[in-house]
Amino acid sequence: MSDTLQKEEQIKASINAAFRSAKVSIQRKGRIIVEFRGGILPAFASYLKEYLNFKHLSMISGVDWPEDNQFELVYHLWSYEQSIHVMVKVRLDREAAKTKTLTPLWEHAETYEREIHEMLGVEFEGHPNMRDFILEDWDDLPPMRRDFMTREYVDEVYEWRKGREDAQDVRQTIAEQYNTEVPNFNNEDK
Amino acid sequence: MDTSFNLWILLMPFVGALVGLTYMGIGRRIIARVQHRYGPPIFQNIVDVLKLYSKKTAITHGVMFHLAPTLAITGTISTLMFLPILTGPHGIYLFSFKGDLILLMYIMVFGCLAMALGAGQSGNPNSAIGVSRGLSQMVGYEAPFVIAMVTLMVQFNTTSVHDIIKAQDSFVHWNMFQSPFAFIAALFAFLGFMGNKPFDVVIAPAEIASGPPSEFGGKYLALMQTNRGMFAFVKLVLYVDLFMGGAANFVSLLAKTFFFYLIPLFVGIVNPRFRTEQAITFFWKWPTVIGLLGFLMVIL
Amino acid sequence: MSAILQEKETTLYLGPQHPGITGNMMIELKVTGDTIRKATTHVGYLHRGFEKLMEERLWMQCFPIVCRICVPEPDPNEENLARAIEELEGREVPERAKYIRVMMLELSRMATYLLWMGGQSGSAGLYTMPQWTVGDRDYIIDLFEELTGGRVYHMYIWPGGVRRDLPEGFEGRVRKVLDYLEQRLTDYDRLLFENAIFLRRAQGVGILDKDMAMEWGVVGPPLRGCGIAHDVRKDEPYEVYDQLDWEVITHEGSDVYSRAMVRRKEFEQSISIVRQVLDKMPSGPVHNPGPNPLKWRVPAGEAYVKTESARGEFGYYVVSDGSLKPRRVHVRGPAYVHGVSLLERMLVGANIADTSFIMNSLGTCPPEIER
Amino acid sequence: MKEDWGKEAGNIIARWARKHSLWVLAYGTGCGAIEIPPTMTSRYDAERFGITGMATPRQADVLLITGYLAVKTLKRVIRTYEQMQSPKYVMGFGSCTINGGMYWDSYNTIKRLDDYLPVDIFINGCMPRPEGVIDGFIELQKLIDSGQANGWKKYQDNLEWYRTNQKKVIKNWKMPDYNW
Repeated sequence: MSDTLQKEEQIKASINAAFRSAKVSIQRKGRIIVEFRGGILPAFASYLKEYLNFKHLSMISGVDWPEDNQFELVYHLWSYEQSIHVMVKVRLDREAAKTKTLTPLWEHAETYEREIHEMLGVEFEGHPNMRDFILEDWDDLPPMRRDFMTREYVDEVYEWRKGREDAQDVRQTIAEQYNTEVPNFNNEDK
Repeated sequence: MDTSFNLWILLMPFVGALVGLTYMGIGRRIIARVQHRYGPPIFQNIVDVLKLYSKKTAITHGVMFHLAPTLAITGTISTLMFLPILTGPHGIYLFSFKGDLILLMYIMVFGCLAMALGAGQSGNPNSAIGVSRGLSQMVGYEAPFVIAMVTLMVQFNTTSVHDIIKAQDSFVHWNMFQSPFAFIAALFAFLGFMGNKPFDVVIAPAEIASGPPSEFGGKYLALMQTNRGMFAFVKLVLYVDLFMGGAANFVSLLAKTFFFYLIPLFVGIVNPRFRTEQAITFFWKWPTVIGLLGFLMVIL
Repeated sequence: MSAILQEKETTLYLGPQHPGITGNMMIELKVTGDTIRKATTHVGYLHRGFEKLMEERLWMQCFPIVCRICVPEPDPNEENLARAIEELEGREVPERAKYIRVMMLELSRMATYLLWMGGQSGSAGLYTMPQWTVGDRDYIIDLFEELTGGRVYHMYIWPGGVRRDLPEGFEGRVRKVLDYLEQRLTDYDRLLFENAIFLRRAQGVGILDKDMAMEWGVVGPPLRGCGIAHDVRKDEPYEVYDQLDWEVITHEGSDVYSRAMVRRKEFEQSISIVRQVLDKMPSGPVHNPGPNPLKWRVPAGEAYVKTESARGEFGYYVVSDGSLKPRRVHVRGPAYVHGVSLLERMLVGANIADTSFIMNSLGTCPPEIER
Repeated sequence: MKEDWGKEAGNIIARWARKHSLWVLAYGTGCGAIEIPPTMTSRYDAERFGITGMATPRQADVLLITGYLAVKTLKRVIRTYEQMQSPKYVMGFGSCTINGGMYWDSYNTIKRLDDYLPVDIFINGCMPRPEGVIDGFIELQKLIDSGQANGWKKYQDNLEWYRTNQKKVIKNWKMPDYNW
């Protein structure tokens, strides 16, 4: 077991040596989780990118933890040479969610940050282009927050077709609308 | 001015449009067979045009936009009027006269220019780009076409289509075989004329929606489709007159024109389209060189 | 006329309703003459809020949802979610199920490549090719239908294995389809991959710099088209890919043509992989059942899994808090980078005629960008 | 009397032509778009019935709503629909257009298409098979033949109602006004 996780242990040791505030744990072969509390994120990311060869930014996920009143941003990095995936977790305060952008390091981080900004409402300082990404004219809570209730929003904004909520046959409603008979879908009477 | 002459003048545009549209329908069917399917009915294009005439049309983009399809179809009909359709004892010459080849070369462009003006006014950028592409490509294929025409004029020392037809009195004297270089040059120009692949940059759907006609719908499009069918017929008859010695009756006319219709069709089935500048380079390279070669041979 | 247009800058909106766009998205182009000066992508026309919906669903109910994330190629999504749950639960998968999964993934890769061949040649105006390939794709779809009951969405791979065993004589029918497709490849070669005009249009167009490809997180055939041999199936082998005999295919050139050749060769390779799978497939159970789906709690934890789809790496980040429903499922589609930021960059300086050509060669798929 | 006869004959021809030449707008609005290529290509070959794809809304007759509509797409679809020339037909494709389908609680998709556009025919299923699509087209042809496919008239007559519904979900209503 120990020799198969050799590369992971090495990376853990070098991260621990350089950044004290990072808590590194090895999840399994090829997966490292770094909990990064405090300090400057871009510096840490550029350390991973330049010194440890984590060249590939797979994605940035945002997870909402309302019970801790925090957002968690997870930066997924991949190293082609060592075949290791690192998840860098950063916790942000839910009320004033703000962090530094990583666009100087990875230009395509722009899209991920735009999406997180839109879906969770996290501010990215120094982001070059924070326009609407997916939603258009959205004025409610950012939809990926846990306290945004999609059922309630739907009830409020959209009209249900009769039949969805009272288990009525939808074909009946359509037939009534067109003044036709309900088509028979059984093949028994043939 | 007898009655049959008047009758033909009235009938010819309709015959032309019907024949052209039916050819397109047959073409769609042939393409479908190559693509492993049945394809639409042969008269599908005529049904399409009928439907388009029956549509309500409410698009406004300015005067030129309204006039363009009408002008285009006028241009095509006038081209048709100067073209000898049938030769021989029961010939249909319509208004053809001495020197009509030069006139034909001139008024054939008229319809395209009217379309360009109308599409330019539609305000759709796709149309504008399509028009500029069309005009650029026209510059490309006009070169070999004009060279081929001049070669024929010099060769027979005439500018009358009728005289050229008369000179090709038998099968071996067809210009196809008599001046093959001019024929090849004109054939390449024909591929460009017909706007089939690989030279369909003008209406390239994946690039610029449907090009110049993007904004034309309903009755406008119906006129344009009629025009397209008729214009295809005009071009086919012109080529048959120039290179296959015309036709003495309708059966041979249909056979010969259909032969010419098949050439761009088969090229188009198996080829993707060129980019505009690639198309122009292509036209200016081989067809033009071959055409010039033929011209030199005629002069020397 | 063209001289006038050369100087004026026009704004051209490609999409959302445009036949050249792969799916429902929009590219706003600033154009002078035929050259693109600036490109801006607008996405979000297909946003359904899948990730939100999954937070509202039981774990089992997530499977019908994930397969709809990438419409042309649903199987890698199911595979990803199933593997993520297996990793969280520590559930074993029977050996036979692993082989069947590989077969499904490779068949779906072939189906996607056939669809892509149609799209790529259709964007260049060669309409015979889509008719052939999409027609031939239906043979694979028929196999899917027989096995899973669905033409497009299968919901076949689930945690602990696959939903049902192969029916009687299925193996023979798969082999028959493979033989047919292999023989059809010569036709495709003659029509598209060796067509002089296609070569002229594709070579030297849409150049993606090698360093840029690494830097920008490009995955899949576009990356291998730059001559860089990276494939999730080799880098981090899942299921039984490490027991099969195959090589990562690369092609030098970094242009549309090299990407096309990578895909074409991978199509051939997929045929060979499926054949190996059929040869080696052991017998045994295909499913390791779990608890009652209505009371199914996945242990708290998180997992990042990835699968090589036809367009590149599909990554799923799944977080569970030990309840009946997922805490968070975040999807990283291969087109996420290709379709937005990279496309914006690559279109600058290109000819308008090549826009949809380049888009197709990158494999842009809007539904997985916005989910 | 004679005039009526001529008009009637014209109507019959027009209906016949409309029925046999349905040009579908090439607009894949949702995931159902994946079943359109098989429908149009060699296996199912919808061109046999005169059904072809068209590149621009000005030239198209049928607007095929392939599946769910996100609100952002709805805005574009309405605009596209209003650019089409009458008579025009709308086809709801898949269960999501009927009642929201499996996106019934999604915050970003509409649940009933016929609140926003006059739908002439629905095809159910998720997603409908190509045979189902072709069957839907044949039903549409029957409706056209019997003169029942007049959603475009309904839209013109009840424009107010449709506009109210549309403006309820589309928050920023900035669209040019069209005259038909």
